[in-house]
Amino acid sequence: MIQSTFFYTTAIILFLIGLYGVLTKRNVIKTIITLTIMETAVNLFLVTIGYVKNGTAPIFTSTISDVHKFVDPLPQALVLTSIVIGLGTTALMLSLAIRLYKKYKTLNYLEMDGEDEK
Amino acid sequence: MKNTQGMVNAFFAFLLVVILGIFFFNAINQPLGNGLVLNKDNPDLSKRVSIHYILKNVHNAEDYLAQHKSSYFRNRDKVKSSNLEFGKTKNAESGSANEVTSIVVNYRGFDTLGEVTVLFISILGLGMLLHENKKKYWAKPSLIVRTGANFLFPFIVLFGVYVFVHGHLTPGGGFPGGTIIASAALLLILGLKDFKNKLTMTKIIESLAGLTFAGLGLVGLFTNGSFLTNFLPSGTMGLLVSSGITALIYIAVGIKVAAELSSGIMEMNGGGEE
Amino acid sequence: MKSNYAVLLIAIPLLVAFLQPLFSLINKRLTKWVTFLTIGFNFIYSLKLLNYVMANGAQIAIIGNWKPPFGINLYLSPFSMLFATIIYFVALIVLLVYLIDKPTEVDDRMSIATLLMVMASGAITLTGDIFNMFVFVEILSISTVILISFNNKGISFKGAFRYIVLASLGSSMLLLAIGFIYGSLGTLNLASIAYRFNLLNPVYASVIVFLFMAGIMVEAELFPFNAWVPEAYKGSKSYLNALLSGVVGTTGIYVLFRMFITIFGSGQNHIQVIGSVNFNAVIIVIGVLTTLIGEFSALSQKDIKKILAFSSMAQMGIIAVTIGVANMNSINAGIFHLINHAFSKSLLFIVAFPIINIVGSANIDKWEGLGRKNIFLAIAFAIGSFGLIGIPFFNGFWSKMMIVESVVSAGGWMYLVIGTILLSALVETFYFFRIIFKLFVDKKIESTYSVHIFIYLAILILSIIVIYIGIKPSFLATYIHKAAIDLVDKSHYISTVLGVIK
Amino acid sequence: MEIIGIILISIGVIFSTLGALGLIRMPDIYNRLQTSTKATTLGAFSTIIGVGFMHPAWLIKTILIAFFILMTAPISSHNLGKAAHKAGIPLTDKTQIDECPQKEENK
Repeated sequence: MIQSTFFYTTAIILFLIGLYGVLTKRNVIKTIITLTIMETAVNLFLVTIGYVKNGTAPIFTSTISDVHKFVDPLPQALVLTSIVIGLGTTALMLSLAIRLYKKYKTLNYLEMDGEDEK
Repeated sequence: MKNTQGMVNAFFAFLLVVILGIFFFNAINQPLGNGLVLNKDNPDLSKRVSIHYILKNVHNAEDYLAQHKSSYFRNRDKVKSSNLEFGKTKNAESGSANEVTSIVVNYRGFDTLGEVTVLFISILGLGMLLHENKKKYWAKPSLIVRTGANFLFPFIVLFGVYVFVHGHLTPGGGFPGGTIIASAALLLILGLKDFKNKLTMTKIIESLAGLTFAGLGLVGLFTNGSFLTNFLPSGTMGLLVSSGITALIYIAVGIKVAAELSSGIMEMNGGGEE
Repeated sequence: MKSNYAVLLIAIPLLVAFLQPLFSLINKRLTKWVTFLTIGFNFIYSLKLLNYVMANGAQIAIIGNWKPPFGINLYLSPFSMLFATIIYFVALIVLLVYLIDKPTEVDDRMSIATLLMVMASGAITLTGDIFNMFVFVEILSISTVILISFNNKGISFKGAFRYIVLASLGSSMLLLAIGFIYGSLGTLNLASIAYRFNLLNPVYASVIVFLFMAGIMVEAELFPFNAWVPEAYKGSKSYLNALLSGVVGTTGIYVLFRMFITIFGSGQNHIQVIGSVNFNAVIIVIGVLTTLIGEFSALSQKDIKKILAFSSMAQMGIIAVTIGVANMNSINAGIFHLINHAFSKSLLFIVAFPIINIVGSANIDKWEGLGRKNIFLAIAFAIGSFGLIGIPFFNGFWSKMMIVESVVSAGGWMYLVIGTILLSALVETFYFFRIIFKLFVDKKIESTYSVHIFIYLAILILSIIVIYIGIKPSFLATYIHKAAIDLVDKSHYISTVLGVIK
Repeated sequence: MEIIGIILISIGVIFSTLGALGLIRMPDIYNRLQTSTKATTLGAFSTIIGVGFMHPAWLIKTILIAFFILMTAPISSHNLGKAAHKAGIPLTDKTQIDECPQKEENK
């Protein structure tokens, strides 16, 4: 049986993988990917906080109205917000990557130099 | 030499990550004491604010708290029974059958205003960064794509509208619905032979939708004395016309997200208009 | 009920920002003016609210008619309103310069970003809900990225990219901290977190505090997370750097103050951050490291923007030390120094803008002889740097004195910290006087750039404030004293927010 | 009804499996596209219809879903193939004839 401890562990391991990637990778696109991994990990963590074993989605329908089986809806609302925020940040990061590539013709962060020092 | 430095970096990063991992796992497996527990499979919702969102009895809980200040949101006797019934209960606070929508738009509607702003500003930044980009990336579509796009476009828009209009009843809502409509816009760009960017139109629609959201909030402020108050009757839970401004706000959010994401796509498709 | 209208400080800028695309269809320059007027409204309204809360004590504004801890509320207190007012004021002055800067093609987008950035900073200081704070931190960081990349140079994009990577790293950590908090305490309201925080297991609590601190340190320009500072400041326009330092940095430090002392700390006179780690010591060490790195990096720079950037990093470090020392005097001093820094640093950045245009370079070696060309700018630069260094009878003097005094009273190993602060003042004196001496060298500069009256106006206002605080520090003392009391009084915070249910 | 449903679902499962197998076995992107499209169209199509037969109340909805799968999946794989061809991704060595000229006019 899958326990929520399993989800917590997965979330934290994913978070740490993302952190390791951010610390070591110097490629713009790879950095963006690792940051996305971190975001996903945090979302997983948040959803797990509201997890109820054998629970149902927190929506009343004509057949379901047992509130005791509902999973916690608040973390889901938080995740909804954080997904949208993550989308915005990723879009912005990718457009910055496009501009950086056009300017320096490389995606390696360390090789970007030669800026006019005005 | 450079390689060695990379190795050293990787080693220190690994060390840091391992230390942090031990730190986190240790914290998660700690007994927290005083009845506070990180959720293990079955959270005690009576210790969280969300139980009152689920039961839609926040105002009762506020009264309860006023009497028992030391024990907040442990409204146990109310937790046991729920008299909410789909299609029958009238005027239950936020009144929407979808609890997540209740929270996103009604109980914590201010966050959603901020969230819409985040999307707004990031699309704005995308447009600013790709401003000089006048190149059209997509090739001209073939006959099959064109026919398919023409056929599917109305269905996709219909589905998107359905998703955000029923946001207070079914899964989904403004954000997914808006995204579906934006995908229809993408299909048009891919499928039409001479698609013209309609950035001005999307800008106007977006502004008006944003105005609706913030304006509904301000109406609540000036009539009921607090921002984003539900000033309409919330109706019978489970009907299409119910839950007061929650439904209206989700429609506005849907239109706004659709316009925003479409303008983002058009911005990438060569920016300015001809 | 009247206090509920404080939400207009956030709602009106948002409404205007959503309408800005329509204004830009009429005329792109119109958007600048609309932004200016909106921030002006915010400033006047927040000044009014500041006086109101000074007279009547802290208030809360309820949103959506849901009382805390269920709904989101704004907390209006002397401390939060004071900083909201200062943020709006600095932004207003900077916008005065932005109005007359030469028009570009992306001005409409830029004005929206500026408006939203200032709105978000104000909202962060006002909000009483941790997730709401997270959302506004995100708005702040995304609009800051737009602000940095506005200059459209390679280095701007590099700085912006570095900033957004660190900011999204920070925001992931912030969100993880929020997850830990909600998972155990079951609430997102700050007062309710403060009420229950010391029930937590110390190990668990220290993870929360660690993640939260790491998340907000990007905005506060503190040591491991401030790699974005030099490139972002170099890449951005000079007067916009005043926003980076005076608004973003101030907001970051504000959040640290509020969270570490009121929410996570354990109240009343002796404030300590709880948890298994002594976070007071941690933050002092971080502050000292930031100061040393900032000052010594500034010493070796030739570019004025980078010098000022590193100097602002160093000042943030000094203020962080006062959070760690955490006695009543040091909090007073920290708040005072944060205000002084916002004014002096904005003045310096704004003065640097016309000087760079006159001289044609940001390199301080080419600034020789500016005093002959334009004595007003040279004097204003001198005033700003005297204020920052802490020459007697300028504003920084009093706050630095107070900081040293408070650290001395803490005793123990804090003498090392005093040494750092004094050393940093010495280094600062050295590199600022190097620039000032250059300004008054007798040399002729050829330039046709004429300084607009609005720039003179902005410089004049800020210089007068810097001198006035220096001559009469008691002018701010009542505000700061009340703000510090508000910051320290945890039980008052809790009872104001949660006791509203009567 | 149930038996029809089970038969349809089995067909769907077989096609999906074959599609997945083809994705690994096929030599170049065009062949892979062709197998995977079969998996998504016929595989998903018959599974969905089978489910509809097993729960007759859902039949209309499942037919609608199947209809849209049938409408979209071939078009998207067609476009993917065209894009790959335009981007100049090479065909496998065993190709006999390339009927799509490199520079074609889109009419």
